[in-house]
Amino acid sequence: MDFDLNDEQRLLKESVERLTTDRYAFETRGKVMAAEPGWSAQMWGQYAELGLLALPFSSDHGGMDGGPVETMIVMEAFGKALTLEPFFTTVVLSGGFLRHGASDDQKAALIPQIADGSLKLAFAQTEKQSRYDLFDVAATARRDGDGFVIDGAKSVVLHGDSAGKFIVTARTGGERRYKGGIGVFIVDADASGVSRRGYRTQDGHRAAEVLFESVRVGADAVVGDPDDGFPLVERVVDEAIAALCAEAVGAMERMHELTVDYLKVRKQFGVPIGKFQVLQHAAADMFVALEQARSMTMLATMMCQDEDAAARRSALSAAKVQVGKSGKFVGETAIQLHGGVGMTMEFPVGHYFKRTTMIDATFGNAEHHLARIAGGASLIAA
Amino acid sequence: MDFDLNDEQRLLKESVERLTTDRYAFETRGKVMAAEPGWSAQMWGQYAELGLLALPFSSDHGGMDGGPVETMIVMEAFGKALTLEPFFTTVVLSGGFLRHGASDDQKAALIPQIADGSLKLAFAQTEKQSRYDLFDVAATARRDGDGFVIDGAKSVVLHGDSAGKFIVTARTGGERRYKGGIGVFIVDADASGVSRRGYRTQDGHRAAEVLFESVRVGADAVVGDPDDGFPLVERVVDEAIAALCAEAVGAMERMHELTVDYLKVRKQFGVPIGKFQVLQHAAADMFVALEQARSMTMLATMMCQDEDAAARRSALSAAKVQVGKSGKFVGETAIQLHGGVGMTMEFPVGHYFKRTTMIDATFGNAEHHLARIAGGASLIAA
Amino acid sequence: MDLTFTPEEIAFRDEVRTFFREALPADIHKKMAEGHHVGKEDIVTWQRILNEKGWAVPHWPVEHGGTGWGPMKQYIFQEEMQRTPAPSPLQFGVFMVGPVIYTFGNDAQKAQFLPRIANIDDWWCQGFSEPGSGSDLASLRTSAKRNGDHFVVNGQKTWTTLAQYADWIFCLVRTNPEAEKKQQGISFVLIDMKTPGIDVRPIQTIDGGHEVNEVFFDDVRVPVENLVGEENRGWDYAKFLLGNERTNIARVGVSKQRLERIRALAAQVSENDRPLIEAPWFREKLAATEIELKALEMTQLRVVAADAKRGNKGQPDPASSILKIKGSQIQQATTDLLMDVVGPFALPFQEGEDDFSNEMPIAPVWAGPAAPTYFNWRKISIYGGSNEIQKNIIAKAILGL
Amino acid sequence: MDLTFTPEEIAFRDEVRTFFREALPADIHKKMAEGHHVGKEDIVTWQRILNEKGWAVPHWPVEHGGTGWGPMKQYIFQEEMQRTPAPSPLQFGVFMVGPVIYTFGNDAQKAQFLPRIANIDDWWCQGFSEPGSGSDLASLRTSAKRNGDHFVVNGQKTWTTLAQYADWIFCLVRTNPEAEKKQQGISFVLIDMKTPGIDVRPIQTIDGGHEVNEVFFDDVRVPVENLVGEENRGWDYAKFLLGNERTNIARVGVSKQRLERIRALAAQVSENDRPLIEAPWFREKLAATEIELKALEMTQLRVVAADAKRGNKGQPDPASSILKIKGSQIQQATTDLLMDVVGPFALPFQEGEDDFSNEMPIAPVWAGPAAPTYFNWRKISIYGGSNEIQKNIIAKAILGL
Repeated sequence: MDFDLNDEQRLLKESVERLTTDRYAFETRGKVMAAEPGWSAQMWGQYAELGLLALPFSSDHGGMDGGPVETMIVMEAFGKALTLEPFFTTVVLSGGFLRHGASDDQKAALIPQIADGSLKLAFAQTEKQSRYDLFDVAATARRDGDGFVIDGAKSVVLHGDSAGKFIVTARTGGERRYKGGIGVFIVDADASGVSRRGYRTQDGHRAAEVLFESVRVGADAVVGDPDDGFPLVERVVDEAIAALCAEAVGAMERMHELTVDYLKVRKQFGVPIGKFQVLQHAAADMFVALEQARSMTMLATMMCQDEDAAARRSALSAAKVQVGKSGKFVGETAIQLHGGVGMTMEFPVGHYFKRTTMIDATFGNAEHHLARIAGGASLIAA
Repeated sequence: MDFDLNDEQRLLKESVERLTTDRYAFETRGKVMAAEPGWSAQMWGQYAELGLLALPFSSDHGGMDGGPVETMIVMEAFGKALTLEPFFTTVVLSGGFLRHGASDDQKAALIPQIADGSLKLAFAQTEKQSRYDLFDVAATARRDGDGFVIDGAKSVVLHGDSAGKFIVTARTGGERRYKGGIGVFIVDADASGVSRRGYRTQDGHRAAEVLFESVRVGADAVVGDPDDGFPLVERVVDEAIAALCAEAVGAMERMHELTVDYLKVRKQFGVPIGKFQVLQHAAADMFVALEQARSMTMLATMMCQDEDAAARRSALSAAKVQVGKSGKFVGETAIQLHGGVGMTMEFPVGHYFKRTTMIDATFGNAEHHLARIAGGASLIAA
Repeated sequence: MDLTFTPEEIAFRDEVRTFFREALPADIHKKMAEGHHVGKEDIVTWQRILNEKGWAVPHWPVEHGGTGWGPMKQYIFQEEMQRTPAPSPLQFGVFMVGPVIYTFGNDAQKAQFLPRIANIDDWWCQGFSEPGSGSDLASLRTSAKRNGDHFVVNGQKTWTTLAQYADWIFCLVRTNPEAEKKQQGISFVLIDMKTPGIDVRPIQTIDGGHEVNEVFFDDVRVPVENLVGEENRGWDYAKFLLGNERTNIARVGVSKQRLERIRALAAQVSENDRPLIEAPWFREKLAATEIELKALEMTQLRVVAADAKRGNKGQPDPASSILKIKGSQIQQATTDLLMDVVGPFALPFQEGEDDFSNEMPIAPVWAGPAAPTYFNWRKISIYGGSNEIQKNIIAKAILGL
Repeated sequence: MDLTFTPEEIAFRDEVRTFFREALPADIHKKMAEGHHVGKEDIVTWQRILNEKGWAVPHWPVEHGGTGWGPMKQYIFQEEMQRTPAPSPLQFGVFMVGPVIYTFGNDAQKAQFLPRIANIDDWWCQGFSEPGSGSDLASLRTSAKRNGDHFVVNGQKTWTTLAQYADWIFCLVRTNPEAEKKQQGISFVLIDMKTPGIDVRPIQTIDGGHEVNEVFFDDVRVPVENLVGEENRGWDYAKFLLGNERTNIARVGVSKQRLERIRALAAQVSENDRPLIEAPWFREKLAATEIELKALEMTQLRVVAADAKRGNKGQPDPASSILKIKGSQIQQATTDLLMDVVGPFALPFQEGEDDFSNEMPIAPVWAGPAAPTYFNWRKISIYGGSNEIQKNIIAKAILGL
C-alpha cells in the first residue's frame, strides 16, 4: 500500500498547480466568468499544450496513458483554482465513454480532436423526471435502417452550450426505468433537429437544455451496445464521481486555508479571532472533515476501475456521501467563520462553497447515495 | 395561553421539592438503592401523607383531582431527585388504567389502597418480541365461564417485583399484532400461576420478568372492553409518556446545573475550566436542548388528554423524540464536561445520565417515535 | 397553566388571518409563497394596506399609531403574517428606528418621522456595522465632529441592507473619541440620504442578489437636531434597539410556511419512481425539522407569555438567544430540505435580480430560488449577533460562566 | 499511489488471521465476540500464546523480542487482532512502559523488565493522572524526595486502570518542586506495588464495572535504580509514551467487528414485524457509520504509510488527533447503534462484575452488555487526551492558530 505520488505524477501536479497559480488568479477567474463563453479559451489551449486534454487516453490514440490518479491530480488542482473550462465534461466524462465504449474508429476520429483542444463534448443525460437515476431515460432512439432517430429533452447538460458533440443516452427498448434497452450515442451539436439553450449555473459554470427532435444518426454514432449501454454509463459515471470528489477536495482544502488565514488576520475585541477557542475548534473540525473526504477520494480513485461493479459502485457512493457531507460542513463553517464577507462575491470563499454545493447536486447528492448504500450490503466486510 | 402554575400547583411543587431536598439527598438515595427492596418505604409513606399517591384520582374515590399539570410537577421534581419509588408505575401508569378504564367498583376497591400507600401496581406489557409496539401482544386471555384464563410471559415489568397487582394486556382474539382483541386485566401478584423474578435496572430502579401460567381471573378483573382495550392502552401510555418527559426534564435540569457548577469550580491550567469558550458553548448548547425539551414536555402535558387520538399521539411522539434527543445530548455532554469523575458512581451526574437513557428506552425511544411521526401527517399544520 | 389559545385569541387569529388573505394582492402573495424576492414596491404597497387598516405598527404606543395589543396578540399577528405569507414590514423603520424615536427622541422628531415610518413614506436603513466592527460593534470608527449647528460625519458603514432605496439612515457615530471605554462616546444620529457626501455602493452576495451595500460618508453635514437623545449615549439606544428584536427573531411562521410548501413540492417530484415525500429518509428529515420547529414555537410562546406577564417592558431577555440560535438553525434546515427536493435542478442560475424562476424547459419552475436561498440564508446565523455571540450571551448572562 | 495491499501484505494478513482464529481459546473468543469483559486470566493466557509464537511485542526492537515488521504489517496485525476479536495486550506494558524502558532505560532495567512484560509475568499499571491533574497533566503533585538511595513517594494517582491486578506501576512524580516550569522537575519511576505504603482503592463506574482505581502513596520507598533515564526529564518520556499510541488509537478493527455484529443482531430482532435490519432508518444510520469508519480506515492507513516512509521514528504526528477524534466518535456510535438494537431490553442490569448476560427469560441474552458498554465507552472521548484537547492540538500544531 502506497499513498505517495510517483515522480511523473508529482511533476504533473506541480505543472498544473503552477499553471493555475500563475494564470488563474481569483480576479482573472472573475473576468473569465463574466465574459462569454464563461470559460477561458486561452487556458484551454494551455491545457492542450500541457497534455491535460490527452491525459486519460491511450497512447495508441495520442493520449498520455494517465489513470485515475492522474485525473485526481488534475481535478484536485482545478478544484483549488476553481477553473471554469469544460475539462470535466469533455475529458473525464465524455472521454470516459470513448475510452470504455467506443470503437477504434471512433477513438481515432475523436480523441486527437479532444487532445488538441478543438473538440468539446458534453454528456446529455439528465431528464426532467430522472432526478439522479441514470437508468431513468425517456428519450428514445428508434431504429431507422442502419441508424437511429433520437427524440428527447435533456436538462442541465454541463457545458452543453459549448459542446461540439453530445454523448446522449436514449432508449432503444423497454420501459422508462428499465435498466436494459439504453443506448449511448454520439450526436453532432449542429445536427438537424438539435437545439439548445445555454445558461450559467449557480457556481459560474455553464450548462444547457438540449432538445433532440427526430435527430438522425448513423450506426457509427453508437457507443458500445445500443441495447445494453447502461453498464457503460455506470462505469463512466463512477469515474466521473471520483473526479468530482477530487475537485471538491481541492475546493475544500482552499476553503480551509482561506478560513484559517482569515482567522489569523481578522481582529475583533482587540485580538485575531483565531484566538477564540470556539473558532479554533471549528477550524479543527473542518480539518478533520477535509481529511476524511480526502481519504475517501483516494479510495474512490482506486476503486473506480474495479471490475467488481457492485463493490465499485458501493465505494463510489460512499465517497460521494463523505465528500458531500464534508463539503457541506466545510463550506457552511467557512462562511460562518468569515462572517458577512464570506457571503460576498468579492471574497473567494463563497465561490468555493457554491462549487462544492453544486458538486453535491451532480450525479447524486449525499442523501441519494446514502440511501443507495443503505439498500445494499455492508461496506466494511473484508 | 398561560404557562404559569396556579397557586395550588406552586404549593404542590414546593412541597414535593422540599420533601425530596430534605429527605432524598444523593447519599441517602445511594443507600436506598443498595438495600432491599431498592426503594424507600418511608418515602412512600411520605408521598401518601402528602397526597401524592392520590393525586390524579377523582375526589369521588378519595383522590385529589389533579390533572396532567400536577403529574408533571411531581414527575419533574422526582426527576430532579432521582427518586426510586414505584410512583410512576403505580399512580401514573396503573392509575391511568383505573381512571380511564375501570368500573366504579374497581375504583372504589383499589384507589383508596393506592392512596394510602398499601397497594403498588405494575403494568405487565412488554413481551420478548414486542419491542415498542403496544399492540404486539402474544399473551392470551381465554374465556372461561364468566372469567378468563391468562397465559403469557411479560418482560421488563417496571417495579414488577414489588407490585401487589398487575395490569396485564392479553389477547382475547385475533392475530398477534392485531389492534383489536386486546384485553386489559387486573391480576393479583399472588394468584395461582403467577411467578416473577425481580432484578435491578441500569438506572437503579427495579423490574421483573413475570410469567402467567393458566391464571384464572374473574369477570371483575377486566378493565374496560376485553375485546377492544387497545385505545385505552394508548391513551394511558400517552399520559405516561408525558409524565416520563417531565421526569427527564427534571433530570436534565439537574445535569445542567451540576455541569455548570462543576465548570465553575474545577480548575485546569490555572483557571476554572468554565473560562474555556468551547466548554461555555457546550454548556449553552445543553441549555438550549434542555429548554426545547421543557417546551415539548409542556406541549405533551397539554395534549395527553386531547380527545383527538391522532393529534394526541402525534404530539406525544414528537415530545418523546425531542426529550430523547435532548436527554442524550445533555447527558453525554454533561459526562464529557465532567471528564472522568462524571463516570463514577460517586458523582451524581452519571446517575442522571443513566436515568434519562433508560427513559428513552421506555415506551419507545427517539428513533421509534421519529419513524412513527414520519409515517404520519404534518405536525405543524394549524 | 393552560397552553391553549383563549377564545379571544382564536377569534383574533381568525380575524387577522382572514384580513391578510383578503387584503394581500395576489401577485405579492405568489412571489412570497414561491420563495422569490419581493421588491420595494411590494413592501410599500403592503405596508400602506396595513396602515389603512390601522395595523402598520401594532407594537407602538397607541398615541403614535399602535394598537395596544399585548405580546401574545402581537405574536399571533406576526406569526399569521409570516404564514400567509405576506411581506414583513421593513424592519429598520417599524421595529428599529421607530421605537428609538418614540422612546428617546424629542417631540419634533416624533412628529416628523413616526407617521412617515408607519406609512413607509420614508425608506429607512441601518448604519451600525463597519468593516472593522462586526461582532465587536462598539469598536466603530465613523466619526461625527461638532461644527456649529452641524455634525460633520466621516467614515464607512457596511452590510447596509436595502440602502439603495433609502431616504434616511440611522447611524451610530463616534462623537467623543477620547471617551474612556469604547462604548462611551457614541451617538445615535439620523441622516438624510440625499445629503451631499454620501455614496452607496452595492455589495453583491454569492446568491447573485443585491441586498446589502457599503455606505461612505465624506464630510457629510448633519444638523444637530438630528441627534436622537443625548450626545454620547448612542450605545444605550442601540442596545435598546437590538433588544427589541425578540418576538420576531425565531421566525416560526416563516419556517412553518416553508415546511408546508416543501411537503407539497416533495409530492410533485419523484425519487425511485415514487413521490419523494414517500421516501423514508426524506420523511424522517422533514419530521425531525418539524419537531424542532414545534419545540421552538413553544419556547417562543413561553418567552412571549413571560413578556406579557412582565408588562411588555421590552427588556432584553437572554432567553431570546435560544430563539435566535434555534430559529436560524431551523430556517437554514428548511433551505437544506428544499435543496433535497430540487435535486439536480439546483444548478441553473437565472440572471436578473429578483427573478430566479427557471424558464422552460428547465424543470421544475419553482426550483429556481432553491440554491440562491440556501446560499443567502447562511446570513441568518451571522447577522444580528452571530450564533457564536448568542452562545456567549447564554454562557455569561444566564449560566454565569 | 497504490491503495491495494501488496501480495506480501495479503499473505501476511491471511497468516495472522488464520493463526488468531486457530490459537485463540474458544471461551475467550466468545466473551470478546459478545461484548463482555475479559478478565486478567484471559489477557494473560492470550499474551502467552502470542509470546510463544514470537508475536508478543511486534513493534519492539528485534533485540528485545520484536519482529522487525514495518508499520503496515504492525497495523494489519493489530487490525486483525481487533477483528478476530481477540483481547488486546495489556497496553500499559507492551505499548507504554516497555518502549520507555528500551528507549530510555538502562541495561539492568531492560534485562529485568522487558522479557517479563512480553510474557506478562508482571502486570503493569499507569500512574499519570491525579485528581487535580487531568487535561493539565503537568500540574501533577505526587512528590518523590531523594533520601539516600531511595525516593520517598507521597501523593495520589487516579484513573489507574486495572491497578487491582498490578505488580508494578510506572509513575510521573515531582522530584524538583522548585523547577521554573511545571513540566520540568518531573521524573519517571517504576514502583513495585508490593512496597509498603501503597493503597489501591476501587472506583466504581456508572456501568457497574470496576476497571479504574485510586492509588495512594504514603511514604513509599522506591530504590533510585528504579528511576528511568535522567532525573527531572520524566515529562519528555511521558510525551514519547503518549505519542506512541498512534497506530492503535482509532481502533478501526474494533469498530468493524462491532458493526458486523450489530448488523447480524439487527437481523434477529424485529421492528414492525420485520427484522430491524430492514428498517430504512436503521439501515441509513448503520450505513452512515460504516462510511465514516471506511474513511477513518483510509485516514489511518495514510498515517501508517507516512510513518513507514519516515522510517517509523515514532514521532508524534498531530494528524493522530484526527484518529483519536473520529475513532472515539465512531466507537461511541457503535454503542449507540447497539442500544437501538436492544430497545427496551437495555434496561435489565445484571449484578456481578464481568457478567452482563441476561438470565432467561429476559430476552435476548446478548442485550445485557449494551447499556453498560454505552455508558462505559463515554470514557473514550475523555481519556488519553480528551477530544477537546485533541482539537486544541490540531488548531495549534497543524493550523498555527
